[in-house]
Amino acid sequence: MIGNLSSNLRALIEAHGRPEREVYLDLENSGLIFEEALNELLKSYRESGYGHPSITHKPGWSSLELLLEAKENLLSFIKARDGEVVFTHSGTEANNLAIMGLAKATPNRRKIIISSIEHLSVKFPAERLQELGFRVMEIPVDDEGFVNLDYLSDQIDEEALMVSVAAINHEIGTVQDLRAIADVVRDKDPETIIHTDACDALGRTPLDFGKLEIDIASFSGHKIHAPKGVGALYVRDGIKLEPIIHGQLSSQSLWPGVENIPSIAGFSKAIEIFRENFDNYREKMKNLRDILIGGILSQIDDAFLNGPRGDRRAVDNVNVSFLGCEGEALTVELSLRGVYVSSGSACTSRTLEPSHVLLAIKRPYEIAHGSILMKTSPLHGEKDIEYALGQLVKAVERVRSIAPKGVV
Amino acid sequence: MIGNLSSNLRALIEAHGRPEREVYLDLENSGLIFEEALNELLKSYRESGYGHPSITHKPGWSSLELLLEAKENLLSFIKARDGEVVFTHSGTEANNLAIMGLAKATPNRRKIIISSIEHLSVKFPAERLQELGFRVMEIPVDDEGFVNLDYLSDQIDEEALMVSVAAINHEIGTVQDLRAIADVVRDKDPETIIHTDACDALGRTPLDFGKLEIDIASFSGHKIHAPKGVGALYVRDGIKLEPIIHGQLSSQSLWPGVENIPSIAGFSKAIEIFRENFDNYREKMKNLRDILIGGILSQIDDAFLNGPRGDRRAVDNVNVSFLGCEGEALTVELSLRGVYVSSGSACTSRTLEPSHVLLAIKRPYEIAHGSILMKTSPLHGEKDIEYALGQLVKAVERVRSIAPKGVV
Amino acid sequence: MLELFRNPKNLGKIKDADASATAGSLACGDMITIYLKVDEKTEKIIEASFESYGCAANIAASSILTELIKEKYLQEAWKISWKQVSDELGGLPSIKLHCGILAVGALRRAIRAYYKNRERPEWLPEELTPEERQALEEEELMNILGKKMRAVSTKPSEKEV
Amino acid sequence: MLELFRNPKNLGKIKDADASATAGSLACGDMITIYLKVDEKTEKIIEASFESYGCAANIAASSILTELIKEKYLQEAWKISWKQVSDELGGLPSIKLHCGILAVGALRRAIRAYYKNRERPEWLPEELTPEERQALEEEELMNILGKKMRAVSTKPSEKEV
Ligand SMILES: Cc1ncc(COP(=O)(O)O)c(C=O)c1O
Ligand SMILES: Cc1ncc(COP(=O)(O)O)c(C=O)c1O
Repeated sequence: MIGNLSSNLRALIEAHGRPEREVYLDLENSGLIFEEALNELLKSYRESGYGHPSITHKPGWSSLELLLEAKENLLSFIKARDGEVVFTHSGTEANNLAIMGLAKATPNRRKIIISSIEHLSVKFPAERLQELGFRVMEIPVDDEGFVNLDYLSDQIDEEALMVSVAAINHEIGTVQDLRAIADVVRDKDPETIIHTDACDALGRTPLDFGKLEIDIASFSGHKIHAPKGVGALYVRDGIKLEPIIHGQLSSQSLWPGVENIPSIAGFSKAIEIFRENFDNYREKMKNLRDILIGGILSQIDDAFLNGPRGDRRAVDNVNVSFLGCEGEALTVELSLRGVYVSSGSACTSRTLEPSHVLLAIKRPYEIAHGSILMKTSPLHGEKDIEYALGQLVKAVERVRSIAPKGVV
Repeated sequence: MIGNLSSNLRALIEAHGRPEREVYLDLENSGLIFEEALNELLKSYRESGYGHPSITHKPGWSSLELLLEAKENLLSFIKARDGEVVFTHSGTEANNLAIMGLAKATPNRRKIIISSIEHLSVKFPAERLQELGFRVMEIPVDDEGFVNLDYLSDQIDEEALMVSVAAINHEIGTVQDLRAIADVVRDKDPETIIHTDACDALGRTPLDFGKLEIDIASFSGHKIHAPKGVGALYVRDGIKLEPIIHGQLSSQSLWPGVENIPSIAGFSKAIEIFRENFDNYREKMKNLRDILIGGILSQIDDAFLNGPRGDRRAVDNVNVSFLGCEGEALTVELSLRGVYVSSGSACTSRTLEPSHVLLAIKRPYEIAHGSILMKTSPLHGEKDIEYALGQLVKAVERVRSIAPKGVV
Repeated sequence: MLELFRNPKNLGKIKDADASATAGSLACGDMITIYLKVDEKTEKIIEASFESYGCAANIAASSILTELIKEKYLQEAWKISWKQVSDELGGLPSIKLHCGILAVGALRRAIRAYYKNRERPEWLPEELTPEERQALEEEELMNILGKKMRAVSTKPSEKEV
Repeated sequence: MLELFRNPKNLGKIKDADASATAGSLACGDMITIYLKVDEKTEKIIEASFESYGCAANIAASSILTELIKEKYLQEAWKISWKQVSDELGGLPSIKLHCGILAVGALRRAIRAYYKNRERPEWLPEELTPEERQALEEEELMNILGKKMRAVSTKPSEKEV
């Protein structure tokens, strides 16, 4: 973080001038928004969704209508046959509710099983539960991030409260085989609850909760170009959770406080857009992803792709390491060129350790530090990706030129 | 809740037709928004605040700038000399963080003292802590909702972790004497932490945290006509809290997950508007409040004002009970007439008990059930209030006409 | 349902009712009175009406119930369940089911009142039905709560697990 | 600071440097090499330069440090603290302070290197200064972590309190 000081920020921003083009690829950390979703949010603030959905008056009923529609939209997009949707204010909150809410509701089972590459909003709540006497088991993954099913199977017994594995890994794009994971778990103990963090999977891979034996799943609005301030938890019928935040009964007993209806309405719209353009968008993201990955690997020396390839990789995920090219410096260099990406380098995490995901797939530290994460989206065009690629080539060259020689 | 069923909602809404005028007075449950705040949100989504404020690129720095500005704005509006602001996604979350976060950080003190009329987002977290071995003491209030200072004083000792009293009560508008409360607490034990839920106080009464000995305070965006999805916790220097939600380090260690910068930017704008028009707005809200209260008490029989009068009452708060006129039926009748209010009646709370606030000020059940809560705002004009008053007179008459006779 | 709130059918007292009864109370926040005019010979309900202190669903439930029982024999009217009332309204949300129960409770009390000075027919059970019991329980609960509240000491209430 | 990242001063190797040293490592994610050209007689620094593998703050810190020490006596250069480097940059955020520490660590190692085959002056302490120790600790930590990682068994790691 360069200049985390109010006085410098203006200068920092102005120093950028006007780049030829701006391409925002840091969709991992914060999303772009569909203009249609933003309009839905606006309409909701101005016309129909500014009320509290539990109150008996017109703005309340209009808000309730938007809320119920949004729930239906999500349930039908993930093909759930039964179950309930709880809206939180973020994917982080949805994951916390899934894990801590389940542990509160079922305190007699005390083992929580997660993969070693889960998002920190799954990993940290699990670790928090350790302090309260739960045991956390981390299942190792292979070099591409796929969960070791044999080890998973060994861990399941009647002590196991839950298994949590993300449908798609946020950093390296591993598309897990949820079907196989569920089979392994059900086979050993049908009572163990299965949770999947699907924040990065929604819209990127087909989800069929009618067929998949998944009990709980988390989603995040800004990951599908919806407004910020909305996450969701799908909870299958019969699964009991306890709230982890307490307050006024809203229309949702699991997340108190007035629902953010305008953001929820925008989320609902984004779901519709993704559903209607599903194959199309997937094709587009994959195409852009492959242009970017292909270009990087062919034009830049000592560049490594992190995570799997082809159909086992998320359609939007590009994660590459450049040896001898420190990641955070590269994000700054690229920013000056109008290309916005993030890095898994040490500096942002306040420790010397790079991303636990890259370490879990056994990337050496020196490779992990030079990693850059980018995601393609239906909002990008080929020209954007070509521009980004061109700038990336120059930026890596420049950052490497600063480094002590003989490093690569 | 009439027709909590998707299929009926449309019909319900359409049955309203076009009333002569629409007046939204249910500002307790969900706010109206300043157009300027909405524009700020839009600008943030489209131009400068769509990034993640911890990431080192231009959209990240622009987002960080908005975040820091918003913190400064809030700190200066409440005249805090030191301290930090943590943004949550709601006032409910801010209250939960204040109470549960403090209990986690200071587990050796095990007594939590709240008034008997606190918002449920203060009361319920405190009660949740009881299950974990904390003791909760409720300080009684007088018939107008003012905290009994002698009882408060008796409860303070070196076991007392915190005292939590809302600066202004959300239901009956009691403006507490925070200065006196702080003196009583500090006098007995300078280490007891003082929290105030200031969600309803911001913009309605002068707050001077430079002078007041308050350690922690909660705020809510939609209560000052800002976008939804934003709350804030002020934490004085030296006060330690623990996070209650866990995840990725954001720029705020106490509330993980990406900050909702567009809503925060809108909140910041709303603060500016309230600050610039402070005296003006207060005068306006009070004037409208008095027209409404005066009109009701003079034109409707068996109507009672709940809460204090004059300057000891919040400038915007109108809470009245109509004997023999059930509250929820009245909200529906008023909705059909374009006037949107809420009721503290039993039906919304899933129990037979009406509002704990009205019971704490010793209103009989039959009066509590007929209570209606309305709030005036700078967005209302006199014509709005006169229209609402006229409709209220007719609506009460109609609802009473349905009730068994001899009831009043 | 809103239509029934707006223009309730059978609203108001029947002056020369043959039977009437109330369930609920002001303190409960819900109170329904049912009035019946009955043909002495056939035991058919000729006219039925209600008054209600309660939410919109309460009013709608009372209104539809009085519609349902018109021209019915008392024996048939007795059998109407809160479930039927709810169904007629297109399904009451769970939070509002007690409105249907209260309405049926009031009706059954009125039917019992009708037979107070008449011979009890066989179909009329001596024990209270669930709907009547629930009405009674709500009333009693409120009685107790009301007393408790009046007795509220000014001492701080300490709550412990 | 961004300006120094964009157009760093004193970037690159000095071919005929009288002393040079590196602090940090690739594995740490931060690595700075400092080159010095020193006037043998006066012990004044004639030329200073750096190379850096690290974030933008790292590069800016190295750049400003090499500016600061130019034309200074080695004894003066030795006394420059990470605090001064941070101040020169307008205050490094706490998360970036270690960049300043690393830069100073590299400089002090280079000064020590200069005196390796010369007589140690009095002002040069034998024990490591905090900045040098921190650089060393980071390097060692990474060594250990690196080894640990290579040794990572494929057994599921059980974490218990
Ligand atoms: C896999 C995964 N889980 C959870 C989250 C957290 O979602 P949010 O940013 O809405 O808190 C993210 C996004 O950052 C994610 O990628
Ligand atoms: C006094 C008080 N505290 C807390 C809250 C909760 O705030 P929010 O609606 O932002 O969760 C409210 C608002 O409803 C309130 O009036």
